[in-house]
Amino acid sequence: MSEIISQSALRALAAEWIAGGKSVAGPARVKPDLVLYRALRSGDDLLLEGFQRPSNSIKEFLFPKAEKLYGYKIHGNSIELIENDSPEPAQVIIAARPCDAAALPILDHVFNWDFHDEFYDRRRAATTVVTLACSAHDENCFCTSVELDPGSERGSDAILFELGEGQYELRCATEKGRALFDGKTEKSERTGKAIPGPEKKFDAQAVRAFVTTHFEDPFWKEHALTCIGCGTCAFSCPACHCFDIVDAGPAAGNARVKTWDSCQFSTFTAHASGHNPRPVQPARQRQRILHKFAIYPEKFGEILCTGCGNCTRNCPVGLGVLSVASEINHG
Amino acid sequence: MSRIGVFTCWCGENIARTVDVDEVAKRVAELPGVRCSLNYKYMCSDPGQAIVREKIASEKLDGVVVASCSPHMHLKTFRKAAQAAGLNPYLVEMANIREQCSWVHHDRAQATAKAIEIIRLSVEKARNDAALQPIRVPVTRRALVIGGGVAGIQAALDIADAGHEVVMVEREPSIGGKMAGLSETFPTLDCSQCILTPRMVEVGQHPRIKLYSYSEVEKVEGFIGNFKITIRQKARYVDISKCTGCGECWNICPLKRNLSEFDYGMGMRPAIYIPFPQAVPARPVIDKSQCAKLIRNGCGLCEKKCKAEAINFKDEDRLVEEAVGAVVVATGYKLYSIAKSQPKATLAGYGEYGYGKYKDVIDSLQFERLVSASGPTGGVLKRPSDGAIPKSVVFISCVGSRDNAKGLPYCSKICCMYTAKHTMLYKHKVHDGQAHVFYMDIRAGGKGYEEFVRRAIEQDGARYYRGRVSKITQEGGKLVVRGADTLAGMPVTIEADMVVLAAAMRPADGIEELAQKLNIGYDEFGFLLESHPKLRPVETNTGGIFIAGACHSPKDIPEAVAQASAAASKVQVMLAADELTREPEIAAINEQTCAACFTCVRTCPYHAIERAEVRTPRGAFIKNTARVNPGLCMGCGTCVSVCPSKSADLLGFTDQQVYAEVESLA
Amino acid sequence: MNIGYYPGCALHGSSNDYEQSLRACLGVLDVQLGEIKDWICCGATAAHSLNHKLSLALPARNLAVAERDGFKELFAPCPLCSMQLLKVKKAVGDERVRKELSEIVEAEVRGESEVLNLIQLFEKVGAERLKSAVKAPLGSITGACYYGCLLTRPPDVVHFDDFEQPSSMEAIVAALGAKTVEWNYKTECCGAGMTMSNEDVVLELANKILSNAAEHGANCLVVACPMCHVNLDMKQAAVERRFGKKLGMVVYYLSDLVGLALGLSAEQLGINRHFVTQA
Amino acid sequence: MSKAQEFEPKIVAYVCNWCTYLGADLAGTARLEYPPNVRIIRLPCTGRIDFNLIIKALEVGADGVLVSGCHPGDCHYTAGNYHARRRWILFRELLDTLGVDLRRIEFSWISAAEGRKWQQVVTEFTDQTRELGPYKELYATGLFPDVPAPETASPEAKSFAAESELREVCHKLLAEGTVKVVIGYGARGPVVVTRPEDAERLVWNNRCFSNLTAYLKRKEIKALGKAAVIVKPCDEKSLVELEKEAQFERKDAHVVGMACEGVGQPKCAHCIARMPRFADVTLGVAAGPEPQSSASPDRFAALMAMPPAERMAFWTEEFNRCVKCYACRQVCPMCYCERCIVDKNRPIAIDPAPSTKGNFAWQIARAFHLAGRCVGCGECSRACPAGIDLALLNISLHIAAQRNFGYEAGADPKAEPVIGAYTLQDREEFIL
Repeated sequence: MSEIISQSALRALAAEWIAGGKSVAGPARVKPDLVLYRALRSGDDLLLEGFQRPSNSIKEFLFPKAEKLYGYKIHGNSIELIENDSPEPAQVIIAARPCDAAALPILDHVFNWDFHDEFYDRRRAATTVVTLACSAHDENCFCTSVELDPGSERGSDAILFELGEGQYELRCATEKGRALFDGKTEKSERTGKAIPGPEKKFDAQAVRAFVTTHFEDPFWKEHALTCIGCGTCAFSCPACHCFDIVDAGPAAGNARVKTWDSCQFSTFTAHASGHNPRPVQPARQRQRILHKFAIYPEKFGEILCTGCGNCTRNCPVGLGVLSVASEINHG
Repeated sequence: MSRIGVFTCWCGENIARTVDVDEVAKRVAELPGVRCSLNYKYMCSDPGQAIVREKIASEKLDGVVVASCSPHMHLKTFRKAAQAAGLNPYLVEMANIREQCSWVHHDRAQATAKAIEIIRLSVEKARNDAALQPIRVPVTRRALVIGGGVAGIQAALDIADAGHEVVMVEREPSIGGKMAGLSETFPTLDCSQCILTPRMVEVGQHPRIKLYSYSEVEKVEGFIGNFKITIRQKARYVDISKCTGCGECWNICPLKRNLSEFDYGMGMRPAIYIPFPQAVPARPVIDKSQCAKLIRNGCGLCEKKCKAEAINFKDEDRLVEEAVGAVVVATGYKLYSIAKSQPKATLAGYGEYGYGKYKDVIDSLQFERLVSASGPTGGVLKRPSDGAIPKSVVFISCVGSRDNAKGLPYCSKICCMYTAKHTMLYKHKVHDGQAHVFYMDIRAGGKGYEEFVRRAIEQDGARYYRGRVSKITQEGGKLVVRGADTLAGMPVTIEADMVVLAAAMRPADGIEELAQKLNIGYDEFGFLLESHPKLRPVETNTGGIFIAGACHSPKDIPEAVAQASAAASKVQVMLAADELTREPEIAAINEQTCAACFTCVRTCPYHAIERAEVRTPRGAFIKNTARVNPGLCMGCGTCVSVCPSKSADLLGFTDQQVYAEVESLA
Repeated sequence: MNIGYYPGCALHGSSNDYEQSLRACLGVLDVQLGEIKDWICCGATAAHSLNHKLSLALPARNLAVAERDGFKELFAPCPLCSMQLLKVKKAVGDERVRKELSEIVEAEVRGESEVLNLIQLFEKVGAERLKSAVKAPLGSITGACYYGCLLTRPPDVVHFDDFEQPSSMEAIVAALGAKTVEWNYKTECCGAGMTMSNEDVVLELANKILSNAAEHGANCLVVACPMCHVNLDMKQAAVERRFGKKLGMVVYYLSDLVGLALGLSAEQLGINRHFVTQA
Repeated sequence: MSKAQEFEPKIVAYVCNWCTYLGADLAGTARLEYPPNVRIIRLPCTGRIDFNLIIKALEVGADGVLVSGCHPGDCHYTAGNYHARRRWILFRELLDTLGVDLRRIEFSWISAAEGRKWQQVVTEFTDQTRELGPYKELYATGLFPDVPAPETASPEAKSFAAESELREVCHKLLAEGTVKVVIGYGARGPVVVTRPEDAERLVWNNRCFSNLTAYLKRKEIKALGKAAVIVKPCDEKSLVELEKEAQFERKDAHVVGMACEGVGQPKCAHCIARMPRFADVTLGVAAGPEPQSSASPDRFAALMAMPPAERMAFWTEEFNRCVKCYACRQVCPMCYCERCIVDKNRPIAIDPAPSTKGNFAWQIARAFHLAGRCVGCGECSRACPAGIDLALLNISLHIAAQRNFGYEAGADPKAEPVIGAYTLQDREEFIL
């Protein structure tokens, strides 16, 4: 016995949520060749097929690219801080990819291991993630190389499997998920399943072994020479979570703001003294791989990568985890 | 958090009338970084400044904002006050709540609100001010004086007598300028040459004055204290080092019928000549447009005759360089040319006076020559047409002056006086003659001036008509002058033998070009601009360059001389030390972040930024960079705007300060 | 050469002798005068003192008509008329004024065609051409060229010659083989404006002009303005009576002299219809 | 009108110290009244008035910005105002492309003697701004106008004939030690080859998008020694500008020019370059002859056809997607500053957070810094992960530089760069 829901019903439901004051995010076509997760304006905005995956990730709905931590006012010689404790509206992320959803537990760790990031947690609590299992993969997908697969339910509150003819099988993984769909589905005999994942493209353990032992290896210098040092990989990665804290001056309303940061920026670890422990791009590339395959796993026991392939898809010069990792593996 | 003191001024009623200064002081006290805020009747007064000094000390202020008038008025005043109290003067800002607030608004509430915002803006700037140290620049302790008229002579002698070397450049073959050509001077009627020529000789013989006659300033490089002047010595075809000035050459020269520039065409001179007997240097020059040898390789008598072998027909212009620390511009004036067609469209000329058509209509300088003892007529007043003694002469003042329709709007200032003088000189020479004067107003402000004019009228019987002349025609042998006597309210017709036009004073030819070379300002008429009409009357806006005499505005001799001495004293102050201090509000480049695109180098109007290299103490190359020459930078900040990496900044107006100002308006 | 022709009131009335003279001598020089259709008064004497807009609109219409008919040049033998037309040309430099005038006169005022006075017309023909065309050089004539007030004034409107010391007419007369004198009243007022209202002034002024010309050795006056002609020719007898002197100063239109030099007769040129004629 | 009654505009005036500030003082001395809305910020010279300041004023909520200085010829610093005028010409074009209402930003020449003009300009500008009302349209979002997105084909790789020749040449260059390193294209994207045998990794096909000259600025590449760089005719132009800006010397690099066979990028549609002009060696044959004139791209025309308010809405939508990953900056061969203006945090000229204002300020700065320098390689648009067609801004300034100063970046090594130069004839009909 399974429960199914049609595309139209799904759109209607999305519309209903929006009408009900929920903010609903999902894939939408922004340009002929650009699909992004973004706040949906209507049920019809929701894009369910005809693309590999959005070029961004769902992390921005829990870990925004810019988030006001607090505002401040200056009176005479004293400073008044204005806390930002506005309650988060309930939010649904629909048709997330498994490789996006799977990144949420990773973020949960980071934002809660020593210090609890109230902003993140508030959002997380208010968010329900409805995943859509993959029905295709491309040359850049490599979830199977990082212990995931196109049907993974990790991080999802509910997951949809395509049945064809615009029908989906719905499996609720959490109460949150259940609450969303109660009474909105039909019973059925049909069950869906994700497509088989892409063939394994590299051995994560081997990569980990390499990066921990080849810190000074010329490899880094060689392959990283073409990295131009932008933040595309990190910013389109579902799991990258480094942030910077900047002061937005009066023009931006006197606030202290948390913004995304990227280990590929030359300023990432620049010290006030002018010293920079990672003075050149190879060191920064190494850092990214090292963090994903060694440092994070050491701390939290899992790889800081879900194999979505966004970094490679978006990289202006064709680098990204897949390129580097497979190079490490197959020389 | 900074400790800014805000001092709001009432300026008596000027500010307090429209701005609620108590409210301002109260509200300002709450602004970020403000330590104390108070107001006072006259901040610029001694007690007012005392308050500022006291607060700086007692409140340990690290910044001061004076909310009063324009910084152009009193910024220096309060910077001095701050310095006296031990605060770096560049930590003082002014909030202009008078010129730009209380004086231009009447609604008290609005004006008060605006005043507060203006002050907030200044406080924000002050909070980001940095202590600056004045820049020291080495000084070449020599001066250049451009122009050898009475003003230039006075300035040169003053500076030289003070012990500094002076380089004087005079365009004409001799120094002396216009004054050398005058007959007598008002209001004393003493002989112009008698008082001037001794001074000229002094210049010629002064051990510390280097005279370049018949020369012009070709090029000016460098900056205050460190100018490099290129001088063009025009070919004079006479080697003045050999020439003894014996006069054989100009006596033997067969081409004697050339109009004399010095006599304004009233007399003649040879092709090789000294402009006038007392010329300094008393060395001749050959007019190459007239000399038969130079035109068609004929004659050459002078060369044969010259025992000193000083004649050199192969002579050419020479360029020489002089290093000086200061420059005095004293290029003097010329007369408004009355001839029909004027270079400038606004000057329509005075065809109705028939100048250039009737020989006996002349201008005032020509008249000076005709009555001058050293003049072409040996001081006997003969009219140009037929040499007859004119029994009736009409003097017309304001020819070109005070005439918006076809002349110049300004008053030439000296014409009333010299016209009165002319009537006297005339009367003294032609006892049975009658002088008539047409005038607009008589402007005789000056010591003994009014009395002088009265004398002309009462003792020497000059007839004054308040009115203009509409037309001069020639009938029979007479010049029929038709004009109006507006006081009598009737037309006047005078049959005169000669007419003298008091033409307006204009800056000498080429003044604009010179001003551009020196990079100093000039007004629409070409008169040079002083830095401040009242408080800095002899300075220009370009450091190290001063002005004296009629190149600045119409002046009589005493004024020109006074201004020359003033300029000279300014120069002496400058040359008193081996180095001088300059305002530190100049550009600075962060050489670490400079991308070395050198856009600033291309942009800088003063070529004050140069390409440079950053090297290790050991001299190893690190990177290229742009670098500012603090001696040259004038602080316009154009480099800041074109610098993509924002490595260029302008001290005193840093991005940090300006952004703070704008953001205070958020 | 086909030139637009604006006669103005005078040439079809009091001064038709002037027109006769023009047509005669221009005929010989084969300059065709294309009289512009239904031209109107230029408003010279009165309009400007009553209504500025009107004083522009009246000549503006004439100019517009001429331009509509495609005349690149418009010849106005009366200096008052030509000055009025030039006033329009100046005014329409301002686009708003141009539009407004065009609306008022219901025709596009472009202000592009060139306005010519009599002297300029002959300048167009060219001194050389005149010289070569001369059949009967005017050796016996010593003329005092009289410009009057409006040929050269106001300078910033008419931009013609030197308004205080003009000499263009002399050049043409010289080309005809006649002599001219340098005298003093070339540009003085002849009092035309007061011909009817205040004869005393007119006679006074006319006397000065005529006498000064005589004193400088002229045996005739040359004018290029119908008004001047009226005052100096028609009023000459009255002047002689008033000041008890004999002047007998023939007053020629410039075109008269040109005509004579080209070999036309006084009758053909209408000179016989002047008041003062050769004794 | 009622709006006028309740709304009082905020006006920021940047004025020069020697003319307009004194003019304003004179207005005071002469007691010439004007509205109290204006806040004067005194700078030494219009030359000092940076476009960032104008943007900042808008950011702090100014409804109108007035910029004023000495008349041409009057500049206290002789030429500051000429340089300013030239920048204003270009800056206004950029603002117009962004859909900023140009009536909100007024430029004027007011001398120290023109107190009355100051009064008049301020009064009129204040009244006009009051009429226009609060500047709500700025950063306005909500409308979703469409500008045709560029066709970004990423076709199947199809090698060009010259590929093998290219490999040979590069092999030789490395083998003979002419260069230490070759910057070229590999299967996935740019590659840096140091060993002769690795020359085999080089490809030359229809997917060779990148402008490799961008690598010349990178330390770690410089460190390797003399480089051979493979350039397409379009990329080559950046070398011309880089040389003018002292960032590149021919002796430092061996330029391997490839005749262009097209890489199916948006820029190709309006590119006329087919053959390299300055290369040390040129390989391959161009596909087709050089077109004579380059049409400005349709999508730019479409953008400019919109009413300004819609353009503004369009860009707001676009920039809202910007995540400040700086890919646009990093791929740009002309962006070589070691410390970018956005990384300067004292003062913060540009809000570093990817906020709407911050993104506008950033993209304006990026585009304007490229004014008259951008050679139109289109890498910024291609690299943007948010699909923002950034090249449109550069195109607007490219056209502006051509139209106003007859300057085309990358065309003529001798031509004087647009910024840092001026002529007395530069247009100023927009200046009061």
